[in-house]
Amino acid sequence: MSNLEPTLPLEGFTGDWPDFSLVENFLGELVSLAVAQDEEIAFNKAFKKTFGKTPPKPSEIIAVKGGYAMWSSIGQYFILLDEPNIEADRELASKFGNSAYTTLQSDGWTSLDLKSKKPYDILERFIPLDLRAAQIGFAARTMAHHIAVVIIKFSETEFRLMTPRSSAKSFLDGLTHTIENVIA
Amino acid sequence: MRYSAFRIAIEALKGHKGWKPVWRKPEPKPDYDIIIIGGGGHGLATAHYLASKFNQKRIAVLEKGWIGGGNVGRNTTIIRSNYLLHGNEGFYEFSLKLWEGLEQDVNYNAMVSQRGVLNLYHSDPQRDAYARRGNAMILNGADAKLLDSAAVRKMYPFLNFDDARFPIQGGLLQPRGGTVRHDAVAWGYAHAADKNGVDIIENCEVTGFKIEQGRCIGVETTRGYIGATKVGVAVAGNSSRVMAMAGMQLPLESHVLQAFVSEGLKPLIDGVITYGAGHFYVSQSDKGGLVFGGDIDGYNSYAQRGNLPVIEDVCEGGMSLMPNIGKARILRMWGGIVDMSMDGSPIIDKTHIEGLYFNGGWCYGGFKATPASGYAFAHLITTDMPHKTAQAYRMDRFARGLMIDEKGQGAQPNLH
Amino acid sequence: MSLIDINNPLNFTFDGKAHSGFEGDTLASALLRSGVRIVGRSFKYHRPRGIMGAGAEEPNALVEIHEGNVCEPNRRATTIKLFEGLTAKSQNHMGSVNFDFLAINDILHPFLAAGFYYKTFMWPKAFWEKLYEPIIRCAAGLGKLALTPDPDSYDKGFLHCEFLIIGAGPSGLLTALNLGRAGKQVILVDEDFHMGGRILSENYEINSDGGIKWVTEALNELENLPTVRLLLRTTIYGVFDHGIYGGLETRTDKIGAPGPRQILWKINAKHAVLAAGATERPIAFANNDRPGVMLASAVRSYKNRFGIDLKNTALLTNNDNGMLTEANHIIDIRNGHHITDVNGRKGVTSVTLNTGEKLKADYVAISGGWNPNVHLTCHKRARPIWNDTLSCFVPDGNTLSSDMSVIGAAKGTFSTHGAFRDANKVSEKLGCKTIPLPKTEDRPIDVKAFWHVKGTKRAWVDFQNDVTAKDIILAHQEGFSSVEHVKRYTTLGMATDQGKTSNVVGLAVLAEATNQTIPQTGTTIFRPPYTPVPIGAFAGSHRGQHFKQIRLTPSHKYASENNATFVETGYWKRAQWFSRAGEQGWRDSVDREVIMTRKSVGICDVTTLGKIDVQGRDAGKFLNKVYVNTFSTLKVGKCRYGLMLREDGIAMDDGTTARLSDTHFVMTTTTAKAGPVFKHLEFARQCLYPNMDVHLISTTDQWAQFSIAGPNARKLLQKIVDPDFDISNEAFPYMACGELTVCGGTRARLFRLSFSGELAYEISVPARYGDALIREMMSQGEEFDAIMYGTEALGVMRIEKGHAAGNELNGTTTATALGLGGFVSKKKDCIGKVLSRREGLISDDSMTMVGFLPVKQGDKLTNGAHFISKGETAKALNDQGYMSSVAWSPTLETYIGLGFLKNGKNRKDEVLSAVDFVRHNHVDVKVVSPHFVDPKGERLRV
Amino acid sequence: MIINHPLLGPRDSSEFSYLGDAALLNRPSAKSETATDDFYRYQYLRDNPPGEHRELWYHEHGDRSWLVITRNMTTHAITKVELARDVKRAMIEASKS
Repeated sequence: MSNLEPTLPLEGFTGDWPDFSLVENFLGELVSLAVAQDEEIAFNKAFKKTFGKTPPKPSEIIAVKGGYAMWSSIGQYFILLDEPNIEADRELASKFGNSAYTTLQSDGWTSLDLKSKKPYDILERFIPLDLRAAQIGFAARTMAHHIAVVIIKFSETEFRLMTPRSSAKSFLDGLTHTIENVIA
Repeated sequence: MRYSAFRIAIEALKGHKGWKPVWRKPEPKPDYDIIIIGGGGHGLATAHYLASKFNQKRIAVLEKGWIGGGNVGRNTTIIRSNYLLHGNEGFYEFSLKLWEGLEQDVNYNAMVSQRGVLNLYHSDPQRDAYARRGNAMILNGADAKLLDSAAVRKMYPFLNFDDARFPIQGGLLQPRGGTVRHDAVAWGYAHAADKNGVDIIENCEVTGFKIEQGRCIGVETTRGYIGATKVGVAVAGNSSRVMAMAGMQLPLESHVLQAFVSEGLKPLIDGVITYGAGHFYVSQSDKGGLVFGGDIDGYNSYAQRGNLPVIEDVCEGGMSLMPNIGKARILRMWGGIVDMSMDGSPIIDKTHIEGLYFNGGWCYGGFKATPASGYAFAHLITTDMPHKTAQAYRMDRFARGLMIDEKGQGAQPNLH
Repeated sequence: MSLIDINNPLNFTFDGKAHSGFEGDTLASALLRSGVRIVGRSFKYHRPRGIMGAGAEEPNALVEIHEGNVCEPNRRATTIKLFEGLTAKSQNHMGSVNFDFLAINDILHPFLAAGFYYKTFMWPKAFWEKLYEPIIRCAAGLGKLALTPDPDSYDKGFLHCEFLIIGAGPSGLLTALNLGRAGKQVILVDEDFHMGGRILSENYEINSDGGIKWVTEALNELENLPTVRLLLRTTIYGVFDHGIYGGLETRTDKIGAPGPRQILWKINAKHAVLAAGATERPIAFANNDRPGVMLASAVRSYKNRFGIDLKNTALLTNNDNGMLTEANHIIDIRNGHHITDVNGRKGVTSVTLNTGEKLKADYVAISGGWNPNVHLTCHKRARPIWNDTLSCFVPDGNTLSSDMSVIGAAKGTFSTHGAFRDANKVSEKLGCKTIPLPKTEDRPIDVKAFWHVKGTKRAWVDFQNDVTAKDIILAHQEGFSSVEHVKRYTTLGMATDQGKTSNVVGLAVLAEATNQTIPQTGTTIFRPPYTPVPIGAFAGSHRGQHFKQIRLTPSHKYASENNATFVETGYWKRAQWFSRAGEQGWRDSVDREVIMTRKSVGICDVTTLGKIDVQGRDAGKFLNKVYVNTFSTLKVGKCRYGLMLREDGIAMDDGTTARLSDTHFVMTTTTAKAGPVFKHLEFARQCLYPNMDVHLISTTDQWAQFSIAGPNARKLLQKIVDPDFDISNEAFPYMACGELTVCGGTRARLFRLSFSGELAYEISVPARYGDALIREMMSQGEEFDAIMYGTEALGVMRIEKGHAAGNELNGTTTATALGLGGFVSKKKDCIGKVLSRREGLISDDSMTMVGFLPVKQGDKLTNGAHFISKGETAKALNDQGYMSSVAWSPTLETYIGLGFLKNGKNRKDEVLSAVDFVRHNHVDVKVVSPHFVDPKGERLRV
Repeated sequence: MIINHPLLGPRDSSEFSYLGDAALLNRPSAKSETATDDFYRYQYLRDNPPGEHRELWYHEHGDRSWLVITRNMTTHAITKVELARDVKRAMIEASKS
């Protein structure tokens, strides 16, 4: 076992405000899966076998065996795994054989979970997309306060915001500033 | 009619009954020696210098709308000669020298005001790049000073020195840079050209070139055919559209550049300040409005209007540089269409069609170039040789690999 | 029934004097109630000015509110909701507002006609800047801006709806009810702090009851409709492409209130209903700018909404709507009467009529007809058209795009019944059932066009900027006959009210002067913003430290604990150097870092370098296209330096790319170009070679990466890398790479690369272990005196080694100029290859990178100096090149420089002058090889 | 501006960055005898029409796709949005037949 201690980008931030809670969660692992050219059939088969589902459609995140799968760009998916496993990319690579290329992405992102009965009061001041109209299971990459963000709608009260690790502090500053402005 | 304080006093006592039009409204003649297409700053300046310095006669300026309605009337009024590359710097310094004598030359007060142009730097590499530029300016006979942060603070103590994401380390100052009352430049050149017999014909849109055996012999217009021995085109913003009528494809894209004016405020900023860590530059007009701008919108456009992302970007830059301007309100915003060239520098050259000359590609910097552009274009049209300060502005420089790329961004106009 | 709560008095001060008003007042209504007549001075002549309007059109009543760093200039008193403790001041005067010394301008007015300044101040030449302009500038502007940072907070937000209804007067409210009941997603906005529009200011009945009752009921219902959102005090200031509406919501004008002062909303609406009402316009006649001259509609607002009776009023009207105003004297233009002069320098005392009659009056209410508020249709590129019957510009249905409907007074429907009818019509068009039309007045406006009473005295058109009818006529006389010329020459419509009351009158005066109809003369086009918007609101929270994001490296915390000074590198903060006790300045620290690294071992965080995963069967082939050199032949387990060109043949970026497997490459880019290179690669992948099997993903943030350099680098690494992995020189030679584990099983990648010229490696671990790894390495390195070095030492070592970096890859240099021409593969095409062979880029005279040493030992070199051949004058013609990088080399104990020199490769040992005017540093330099340290590259291979 | 992404639906243009004329998809062959001139035209000359314009945008802050957008340069009206990859593939197919 490694004698190096892992650290979370925001050192495990938690924030509680009346009506809102924001928690930096432990992500598990995040692996990107790129479909090899002309290997869609084999890929879909392997995907079904590995995750028990067909791959998600654009703007979609679905629950799969072991976590979630999210469409991230054309021919590319983000797999969010519940359990830590730093070999996840290699293991997935072996399951998909020649049909996909994997890249470990867990450390590139910071993940914040927003829970609230009225999340849109915050989100309409932060995220440019129409999240009220979005379906449950909506996932998209956009910008908030000029910083990249993946926004995921798990339910009408639970959202996840993922943002690049290096700028996570600035992102959190922006988000908490918004929350405080809304509460005021 | 000659303008002076004395004349104003006389007219005031006579109830201003004696003032004559600043320029005549002549009917087009059947033909001219020289036709300049475009009654903007550059076109009118060209006509003025053709008539006054190059002894040309029978000149007309054709304008599709009202004169000065293009970019000379829609810019942020800055003049400066603080370029890095010799292909540019000599030309812009020539321009600045012409600005310095403009009002006496045209007998019209365009309020040339040399209050200093300061470009801020925020990092060592930026400082060194400005040192290289300042030295290039001086090698070309211009003036430049490299200031440290203390010197900048002395000039503008209200800038953000204490809470800046990108702290101000200093600036490159050109004391001779400044501002000019932009509309008055068009009117002044029109006034002077008109006095020398130039026909300024408004509401006369060129709809085609008459080209016979490789030679341009006149233009079709909304007011009929007009013959010409030589035709000069100075229609920046619409260059591609006009030159397409002569069958030419240009190394240009049209882009929209927005500018902003705030409500009138008591004097705050004396000179021109350009932020080095964001897209924002600002000066204050003699009426008190903050005149400011930033980056182009970034996509091809012929619409004289811009969109929100750039407005926000400019104001973010403004607030981060001058955190006291939060409550200054934007009164007007507008967009001008600029010719963005492939290397960010202009073109003043002959075309492959005999008798047809082209002047364009001024990017967002055409205003300050107005006098030299007119002068160099007049020189080219008269002598068929480029003016010594405009020798780099050739059409074939892209094919030959002789780009004049100040920003080093390559053939992508929206990055210049 | 007014909307004033007399049980809720509010104290405020104006020009230092205490006053009180009531909840529901605006500052203007409270001032009127307090009997204040002069509230400011005009821009040019400094004439006394009173309140003229009751809303956003107000040209006169501009005040500063608050003081010190929260001072806000140029606020319209008519749109400030009164609150307890408000302090307000009049502006634009020298002395007090009642005795303004600059009123001398009014006496001098014959000399200050439109455009006078263009004709004088030219002699002597120097006097413009030295004398005239300073005087003009001194008098410029209106209110004062604070010199200290704006302490208020501004927020932004994003809203999405099917229907945006702009204006909550009768037509807007009814439309909202119709659409809201049908369950449509509706946002209803109004700039006022009370919805209801003109209903609040008039006294007609709706459904046989007071209009305000109907408004109250409508609002009650709307507030309870689940799909309707109401935004009060929200101005739609602009319409942008594709249905984006800019809204500015003012939450508070109070100081120290929690939360944002204003919110800038970006509203995406599929359809907009413009119900923005209309603005009454004045008539130009002599001295019509006296305090007490008001718009008739404003007089009614103050009476009906605010409960203020403006006693002894004379009404001048050209239409029936104006007749609604209660007045002591009615002067109806339609009967041939009009006012020829207004008397009373500091406030109306009487008016003189064309009959010669003189009527005593304290107020003059003017109604010159109404201008529909077509502004937002203009933002959508529609051109308003002239309606002769209504005597105003109305929106043109033909040029307005189909995603905006205009109803009510904004369309020229001036009766309340008509407004309701418009609302129902548009609701039906939008697919909703409608409620029965409320019963109310349906009076025709019956207007007779009348603009200007001709005479010898000045008649104001633009009140704030002091543009009179005479000025417009003079402009025409001087040839400024296009509307745009008139505006620019006279400043008509350029004031803070943006010509809301003046543009159409000005156009009409011009039309009279030119003997043309109004439509022949021109139209008035409105550009955003509808009313001025604070710069702070557009900036939102992006100011100060939050202007742009901050990116932190994995070792940031460790570096902060170890006295690092940080430097901005793009958005990154990188350690620039690490100071230690006893060091006198940054140079000491940097020299130590260089010396210690070259002597033993140093570690630098290089995470900021862009990292891109390039995978696929065609990854090698793909890299051949984007790099000048060949990568398809690179062996697994090896790295290669790569140079990338733009398509125009200029160097774009460089870096090393490692091959981890047959189908897997890891590319590094420079820190600055990580984003642009990724975009460029995606362009090549999707737009040029879409059939290649190649996949890209950025892993910059995924891997924490450190450079370990110096003769003891391997020894240190051997303590970190798990023993299963052999990293000896034989097993892991220069340019090797591999995946391995460190510190007891942590996954890692190791690359044997050198930027410093020393034996060096780059090691990367998943970023979660970055902090732990740097601590572990520094602790394991203690026995070697391992140090961390920052970007300065990194820079010094790369200059010593002669590596080109950002200063050299400046977007204008070719591979040849950088001395990297040999890398360009002759066997294959790549992006940029063809155009890199143009004559101007390969001529003998083109610039080449060389090294420079001072001729005189100890002379300081400066970056940005230009080179002049010895004996030549320093001028542009003789310029031979420039210095691009300079460092003090602690290794060689001299300044060293890299730079570009014309025909540099053939000028070795030549002595040149390096001239640096802006730093006053001219030194003689000798041209040398750019490789100052270990030119043969022996040290990095040991 | 709003760009109606073919896969993701309407997105604000601030998520995208602009490159230029879609003719940039048409990279010339380096093997041709006129390669230098072909590349000069490809890299530098633009039609820049006042009306409809096919142009390349990159969804930089979204899914990283390159799009070919048909947009009127005078009104900014967007009439078509395609994936650049598909457009280029079709061009390659067409050049084969």
